[in-house]
Amino acid sequence: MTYRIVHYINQFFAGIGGEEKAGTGPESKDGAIGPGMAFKAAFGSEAEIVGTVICGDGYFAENMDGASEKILKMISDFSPDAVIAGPAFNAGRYGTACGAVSEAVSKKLGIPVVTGMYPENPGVDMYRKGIYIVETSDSARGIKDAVPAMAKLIMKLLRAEPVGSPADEGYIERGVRVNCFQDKIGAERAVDMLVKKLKGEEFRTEYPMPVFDRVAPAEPIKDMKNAVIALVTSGGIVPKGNPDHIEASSATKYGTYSIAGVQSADEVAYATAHGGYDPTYANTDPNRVLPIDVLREMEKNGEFKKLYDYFFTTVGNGTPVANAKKFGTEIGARLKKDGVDAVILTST
Amino acid sequence: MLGGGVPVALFPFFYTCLTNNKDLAACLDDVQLVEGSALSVLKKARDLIHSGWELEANPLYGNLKPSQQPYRTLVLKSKKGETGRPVDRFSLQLIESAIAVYSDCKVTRMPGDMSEDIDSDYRYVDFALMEETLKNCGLLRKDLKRSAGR
Amino acid sequence: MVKAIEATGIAVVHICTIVPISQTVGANRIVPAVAIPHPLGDPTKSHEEEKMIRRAILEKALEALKTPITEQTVFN
Amino acid sequence: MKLELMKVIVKSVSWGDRTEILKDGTLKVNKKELLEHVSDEENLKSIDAEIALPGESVRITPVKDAIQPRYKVEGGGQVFPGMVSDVESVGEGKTIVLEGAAVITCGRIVGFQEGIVDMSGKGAEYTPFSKTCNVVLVFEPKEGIEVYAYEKACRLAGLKAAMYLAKCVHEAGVTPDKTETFEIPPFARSMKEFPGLPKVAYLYMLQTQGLLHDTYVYGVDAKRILPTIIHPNETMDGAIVSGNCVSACDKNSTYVHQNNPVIRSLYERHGKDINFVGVIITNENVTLADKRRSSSFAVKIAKMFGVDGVVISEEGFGNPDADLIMNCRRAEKAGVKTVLITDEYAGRDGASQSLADAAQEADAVVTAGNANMIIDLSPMEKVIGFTEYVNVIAGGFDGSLKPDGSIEVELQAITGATCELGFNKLGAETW
Repeated sequence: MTYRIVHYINQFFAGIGGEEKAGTGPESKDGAIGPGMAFKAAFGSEAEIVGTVICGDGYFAENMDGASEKILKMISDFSPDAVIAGPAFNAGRYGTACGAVSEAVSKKLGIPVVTGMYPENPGVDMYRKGIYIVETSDSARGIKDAVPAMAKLIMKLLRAEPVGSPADEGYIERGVRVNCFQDKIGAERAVDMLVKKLKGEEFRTEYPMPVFDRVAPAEPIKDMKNAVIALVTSGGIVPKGNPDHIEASSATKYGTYSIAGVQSADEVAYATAHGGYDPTYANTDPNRVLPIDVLREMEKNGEFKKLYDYFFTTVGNGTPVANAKKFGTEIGARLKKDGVDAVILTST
Repeated sequence: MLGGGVPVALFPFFYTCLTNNKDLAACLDDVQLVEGSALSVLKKARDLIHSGWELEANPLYGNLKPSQQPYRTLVLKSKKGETGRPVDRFSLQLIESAIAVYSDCKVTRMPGDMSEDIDSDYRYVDFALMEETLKNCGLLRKDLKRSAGR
Repeated sequence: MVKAIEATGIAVVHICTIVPISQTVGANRIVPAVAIPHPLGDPTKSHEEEKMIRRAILEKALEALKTPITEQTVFN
Repeated sequence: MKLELMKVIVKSVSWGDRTEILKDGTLKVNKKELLEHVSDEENLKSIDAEIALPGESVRITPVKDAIQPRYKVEGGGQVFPGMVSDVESVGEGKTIVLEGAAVITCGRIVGFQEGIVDMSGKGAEYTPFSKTCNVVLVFEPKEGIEVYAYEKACRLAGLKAAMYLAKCVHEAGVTPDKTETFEIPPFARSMKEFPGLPKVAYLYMLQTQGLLHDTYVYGVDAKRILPTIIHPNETMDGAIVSGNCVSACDKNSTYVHQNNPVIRSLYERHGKDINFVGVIITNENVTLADKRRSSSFAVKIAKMFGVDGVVISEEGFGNPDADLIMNCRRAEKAGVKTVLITDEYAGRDGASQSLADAAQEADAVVTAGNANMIIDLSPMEKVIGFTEYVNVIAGGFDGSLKPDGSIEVELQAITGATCELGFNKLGAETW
């Protein structure tokens, strides 16, 4: 039989336009477009690209939930057997979109999906755990290698054949531990490793500790008196009534709320949405978590110039790392754009 | 907050025990019997830690999977004569990561889920693993006798 | 979240109760807080005393933001 | 100290009139005499013995311990000191080893006990004891006996049987097939030997959580010891004995203590790449204070040795992960480079965090595999032991019993599958 495949691409690869057209909303076309032609060639008669779903990167980034839903609907309308997204190479927003669409396809449609990205694409860290992301070069010049690798992997998944190691199949590590027999027994491997470590030679740990990846410390604030400071919390303080329904744990969203003119996070207007601790203390005086009262005083004293007009809030309790990272990236981008100099982040 | 705890003359601590193991609870002087799963015991311990108690022993088992052993017993201590103590960060970190491990399990085995002969063995082993600690803390009133005849 | 914000180049100070967790999530400037249910307050104290505690922590936080560092630093 | 292991290669086992080794490598065992020798009427209602050979369609369960038959013919003390022999120190002289043979003890100490040894099929690939010719002792306890007394009775019977077999073979007259010599000089000399080579010790963690999780050193319950120094040769004479019945895949059986592969590997590199100066044993207790005391003390001994590096091996999982990481951290902080051996509990899908603790300093880790991996064990023609565990499996929590009689279980149920002494070739990779 011929498998039905839907291809997801952005406005650029669809030939609609570059950055100026990034606001293009989701649309759906029959058959293959752009890089889809290369996939078509790679699939031969085994699979067919029945449709292409397109969305502008800017549109997707600004309307993630809504866009994702629309795109998913367009994809499922083709009743596909599998989906391929991208490849996105090193395009950050495109990568994030491909990752998000792929994850949604995998979770909600339950059919095989493969995308492709350059390892440093931010979409990789956000989505690698749940989906297969084929490693590509950093620019569209790498399409020649990316297409056959992605096509091969999606065909394997469609045929329900066992998928091999990342090195064998060309996908980026998903962080899944798989047992395998080595050439030597563990004790010999350990002594080999120790000898190398003592000699200062290179060695490879068999179990990398959970990622302690670091971000270099940002430059300090040289002129605090002229600094704009933003307040962020993972302690779940929200306007009373929790208008955005931030979850009490394992949060999937964060809230952005204006505090322009607010002098204190008082118990009348604010409360906690956090489900991980006794909420009494935070509810009696939300300033204990979101210290607006004292920050306003300090602002008045001129200790710093201005408290940024919005605060960002989520619940840190049990929130998946990928979500937290996504929140941080989005919050950071907005603060950067608005010229914020520093962030005070409070956690319980 | 828990009021009691057994004063031990030689040590400046009160000790208390949280468990969902009824056999063990029957052998102790100061104990809070928790209804529910091992995870409930951990969460109850977290409450105590927030009010100033410290863990005496590591909250995870050695060699028994959280999804396997329905029982859990924890010993906590509190310094005598101190109120409003700051939260012990190390205990809190341990209990939070233990809660994370337990919450990660796809299966939660409740007391009584297994047949009685298996369940009673789990209760016995839970007891046995804490026996030494309970003795040292002066909490143990009597030994649990368990027959292996089967 | 801390890391992702700092990745944009904006300095972040993390006020948190469990320092080891903050270290694990990769915060660079860390200021320890009071306790989990009330990181920047203490319900056993009067309102004014509480605000003093809160102010002390926030002043330390501003100090941390002004301090050049090369690695993870806890400002005690 | 110098120890010669006189190895007699055992290629098969069968019952006979006399316990001896035949020229073709068959170990003949007088079953009646063996059973009389290990009988314990006070604690055990019955003991039976069976033979299980590599390749046979046989399943042994629930396995408690595996022991290699050894007997000292020269030098102080006798094998398994403090357990079935006097407390005199061992590790010098000559010891007979029945290589390729094992005594397997099989008894249901607690109802949920796992421990499967399959002599053929898929499961056989994972357990070291599918490759040994096994004399299996099957126990039933006396009515009303306490669990700890039952565990002890099984433990001692297994050790007695192993010593009996080697002793009989020796007394029947035997020429060893090969002799291996192990020697490390006294500290005063060893510290000066091989200038230019890094000094290395082995930090050997013993499971000591409590009943059914214990390890004994010269008969002393290791949870009551302060970390101490032991000569590597002492382990070869059975100075360390397992009383551990829980977590089949990563409990260290007495057999692997006797044949500790870390010690063997360090000996192999001794004088070539490293100067192997000794072994430090430490425990894995439950209280936080005990953990800190032992870790601090063990690393202090390493510092007193002035070693450049240590291999650290774990036993079990869960809270012992905290000991492993603490030992690593403290050693690295003291300037002693570490390599750790552990196994993983990453979930059936391999996506969960493998260890309960972590540290940046732990940058050199060897893994013995993910114990949560699912394996299908095909039905066997014969089962030695008790099938209760299989019934627990049928409860659907730990695995499942399929209609064709095969069992789907986690690797954890297989004896020695993810041995954290690094006994096997199994490892794990990130995919």
